[in-house]
Amino acid sequence: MENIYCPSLLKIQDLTWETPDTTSFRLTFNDNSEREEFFSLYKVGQFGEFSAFGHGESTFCVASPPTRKDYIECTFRAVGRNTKALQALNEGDTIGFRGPYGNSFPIDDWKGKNILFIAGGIALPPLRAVILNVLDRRSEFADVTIVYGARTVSDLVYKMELQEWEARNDVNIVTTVDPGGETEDWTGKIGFVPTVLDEVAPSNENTIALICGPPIMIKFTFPVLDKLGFSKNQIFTTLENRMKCGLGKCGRCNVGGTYVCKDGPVFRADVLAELPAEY
Amino acid sequence: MVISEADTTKIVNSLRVRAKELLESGEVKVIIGYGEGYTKGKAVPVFITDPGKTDQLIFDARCVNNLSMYLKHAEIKAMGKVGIVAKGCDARAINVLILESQFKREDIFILGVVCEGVGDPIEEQCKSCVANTPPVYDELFGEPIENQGWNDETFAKIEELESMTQSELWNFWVKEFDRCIKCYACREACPMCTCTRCITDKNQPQWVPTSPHSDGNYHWNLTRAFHLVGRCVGCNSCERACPMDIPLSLVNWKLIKAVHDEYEFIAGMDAETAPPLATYTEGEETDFIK
Amino acid sequence: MALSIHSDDFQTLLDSLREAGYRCVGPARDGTITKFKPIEQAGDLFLDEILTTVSPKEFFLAEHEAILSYRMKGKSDIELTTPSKEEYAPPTLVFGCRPCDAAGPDIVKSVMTWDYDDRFFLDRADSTVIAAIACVEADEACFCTSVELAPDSQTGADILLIPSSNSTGDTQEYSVTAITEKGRKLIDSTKGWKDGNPERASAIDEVKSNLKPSFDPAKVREWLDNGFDHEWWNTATLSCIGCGTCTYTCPTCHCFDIVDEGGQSEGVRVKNWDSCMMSLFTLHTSGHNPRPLKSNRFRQRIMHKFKYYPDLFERILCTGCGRCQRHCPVDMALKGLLEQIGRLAAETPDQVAAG
Amino acid sequence: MAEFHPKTFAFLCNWCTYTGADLAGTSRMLYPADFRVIKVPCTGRIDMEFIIKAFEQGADGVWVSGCHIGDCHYNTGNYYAQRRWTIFRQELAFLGIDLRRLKFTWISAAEGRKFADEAAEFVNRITQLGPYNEFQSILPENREVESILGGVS
Repeated sequence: MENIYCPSLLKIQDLTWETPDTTSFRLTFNDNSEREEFFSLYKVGQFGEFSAFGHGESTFCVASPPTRKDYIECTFRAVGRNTKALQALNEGDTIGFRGPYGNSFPIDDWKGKNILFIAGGIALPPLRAVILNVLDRRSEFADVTIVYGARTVSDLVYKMELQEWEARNDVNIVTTVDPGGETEDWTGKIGFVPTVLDEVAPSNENTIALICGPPIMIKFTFPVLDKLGFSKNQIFTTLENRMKCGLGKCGRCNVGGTYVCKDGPVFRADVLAELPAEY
Repeated sequence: MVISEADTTKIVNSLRVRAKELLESGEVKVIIGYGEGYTKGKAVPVFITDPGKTDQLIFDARCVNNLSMYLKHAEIKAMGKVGIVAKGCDARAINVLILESQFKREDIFILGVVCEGVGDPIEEQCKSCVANTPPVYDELFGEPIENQGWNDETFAKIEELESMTQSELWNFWVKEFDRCIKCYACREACPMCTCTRCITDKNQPQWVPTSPHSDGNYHWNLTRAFHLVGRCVGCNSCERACPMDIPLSLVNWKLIKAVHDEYEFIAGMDAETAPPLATYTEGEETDFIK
Repeated sequence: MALSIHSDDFQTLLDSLREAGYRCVGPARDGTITKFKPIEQAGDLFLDEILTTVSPKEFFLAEHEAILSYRMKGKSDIELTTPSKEEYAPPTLVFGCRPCDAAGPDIVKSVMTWDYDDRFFLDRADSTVIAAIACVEADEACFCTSVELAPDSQTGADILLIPSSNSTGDTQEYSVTAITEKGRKLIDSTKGWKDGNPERASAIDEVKSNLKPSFDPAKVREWLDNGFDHEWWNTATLSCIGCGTCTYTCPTCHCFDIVDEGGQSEGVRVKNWDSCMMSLFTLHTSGHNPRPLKSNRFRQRIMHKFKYYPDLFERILCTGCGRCQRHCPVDMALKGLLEQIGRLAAETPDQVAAG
Repeated sequence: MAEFHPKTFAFLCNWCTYTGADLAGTSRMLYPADFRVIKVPCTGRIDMEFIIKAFEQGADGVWVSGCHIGDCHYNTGNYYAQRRWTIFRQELAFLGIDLRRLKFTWISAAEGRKFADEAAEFVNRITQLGPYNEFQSILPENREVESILGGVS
């Protein structure tokens, strides 16, 4: 019988420092059949368990889309023991990975719709997979709008990609930093994400909104979306709870009777509203 | 002097009356005391907020738990001023907690009860009670009696162990600790375990292995006892809570005695004297440091 | 053909088990507690207690086990090894547990096969035979009859021994029923079993009739459906001290932790028992805790056992063994709490119906 | 059979004993070097966990040394340390740890000779005692313990 706790081995092909404490890995599978198996299953929004051996496992969303099948990417902030150990690794080093786990964003249902992404700080990575997936299949969707904010300019992740997206004429991107977090050469907006979203005022017509960010941002963004006429079944988000197995066995990530690792991490806002506040 | 049954009834009755007054006047928001347990013959902690329900309160030899551990719970702190029924060991624990700034003296109302010892048969540590009459209270229930004081019997098992060779002791403890399942009931039942994040729950680095293997168990039990040096009031809560019957009190009492022998200190007798490992006196000498 | 076994023949059974390649684990003394330990001598079996201190759960869900070992030659050359079934799941007979303990692994199996198969549990379940002994005694913590089990239920057992009225002092005769093929095979390949159908001890039926269900799990589940935010949780859980005793001694609690133990060159990834009663269980690295209060955690435990698990698998995650009450430092009786919930459910029928 | 070299740790206070070790070195004094020095700011900084962790990493002996009483760079650190070790040693003894494997000294920055002598005494003693098999027998098999030298935060 297969050992469901045994990870695949992935090599760090590329390492990018996003912020002083946040790193992105581009990872390649050591075993090609494992890569093929992964991509036969992987849908955008799913997560995995990433491990530095000797330190443990951490749950991150896969930050690259299923349309890019040579590698997977992840972005994480070094906070705990394992993430610190992962961050201490270099290009060429090997890590462990289990996944893909959980459900996904139903983007096939969104063909022909406008897509609005709202993200704060380190919460862009889970949405980045969707953004890239949508951009890789650009013709299938209508308008794409991205509202992304961070506390300071240096806290913005994917700075290179933000510029690329800005350069495209088929993406409407608005970046913002909290007041006081700007630099002299900052050309984006200054203000909190909910406020900026209010200014941008995207239409709710035929639009799907994806939102991911710190609880405080989410809390103040929902009323804005409401004001803009978005109903809860147009809004999607992705949850994180402490996990160990990712497989529905270890018993800690559930929100009420809903398992984030199996029924999530992606939730539509109206479904989420029905859940108890255990996340 | 032995407390008669009539006196016990008197104590319980006056406790109920006073508790009722305290709740009615709003001076305290909750009374923590003992009531009848679900299991026949067991007394359990009760939390009374309704002045009409103070008749639940009981006090007798079944009231073994050290209630002061609840004073550190967020749920209790959120309720407002607490009235607490305190035996000598509970009151001593309260003294230590006040000394360590866990809460202020004025945040609690102590209903001290004179206690001859708990358990049937009487628990070993009660035979060496140094606080049959609580050292701190707002109001005392029962006539003060003379403290038992340390009894040789309490230390007999410790002396027996100390007469063993180092290897025998090692084997004894490894075997005892091997039963540990890392449920941390010892920690949670202890009034003195106040860390918001226990050292065993810290993993950068992982000081205490969390696994319940021989090493993890030995390390945990060693650390637990050492963190109680000069703080442990010897109430036996940890050992009583241990589902695997590990004789934790032996280690605690060994250290209680060591602290007393070295520094003439007994924890919790007042809320002012600094515990021995948090202070020093000049001119102290040791023979093991060369 | 009816079978029996006499306690005088336990040694014969033990010897033949060894020959047949089985290890036998049974209730034995360990200091002042009783637990399931490897048994070589029939005299070491301690069958007099209503229930052992800990359940035989550890022979299915190890208290602590390696699920993976790693060796690193440098940071890029890593070798992973999964322990072999032979290492962690030797053929085993769990002898003399109570029907409530026998039911444990059977119930837990649902989650261990939920979309993904946990080989460590399943391999052990596969190579383990459970011979349960029906109860002739119960105490006030017992409530198997409230959770669809009984002092002589066959759930999860491969072999059921029913004490007979034929006992003298320390010896006891049992009638034997092979419930599963696995049980039948074990009986066929070992000695000590005899033909015969001794009369069932009347005490079993007395226990059964005295142990009336004290709550209705269906009603409890109905109340829990809407009771998540009920204030009852706050008051009922005040005395909980937040230790993990109830979960660690429970035959169905299966939540675990995964940690790495080791250094730069070699080490193991281990699975340890964990407990929803501890605040660290759900604590995010950010410091945020979805279940910050003990009432939240206690609710999770009851919800998991009597609502979430039944919702998912149509099984109650509880066998009514009562260990959580017996070992609770503050006598938080699960049975009593469920009775309270049962009463709350009865008080608020309209609310429940209205949903 | 290869000569046994014990694995030992020496927790040395930065201001006195570590400087004393420097002096022993610069004075070209000879002493056996079978110990790994871990420099700590003060003996008062040495948590009892350090010692257990050292044994957990397979140490055969642990040596703790700092300023003489009254000479502490922080005035009082070693007073606290002294009290802590007084009780801790008794606990270790009660729990069956071999106290011969633990050594405590006060060595000042000027006592290079004493450092060399005590180091020799320590290493010789532990060498004679041999590997601390008793403690190592409870360590899990096949795993190297997390390094005490890295990851401390």
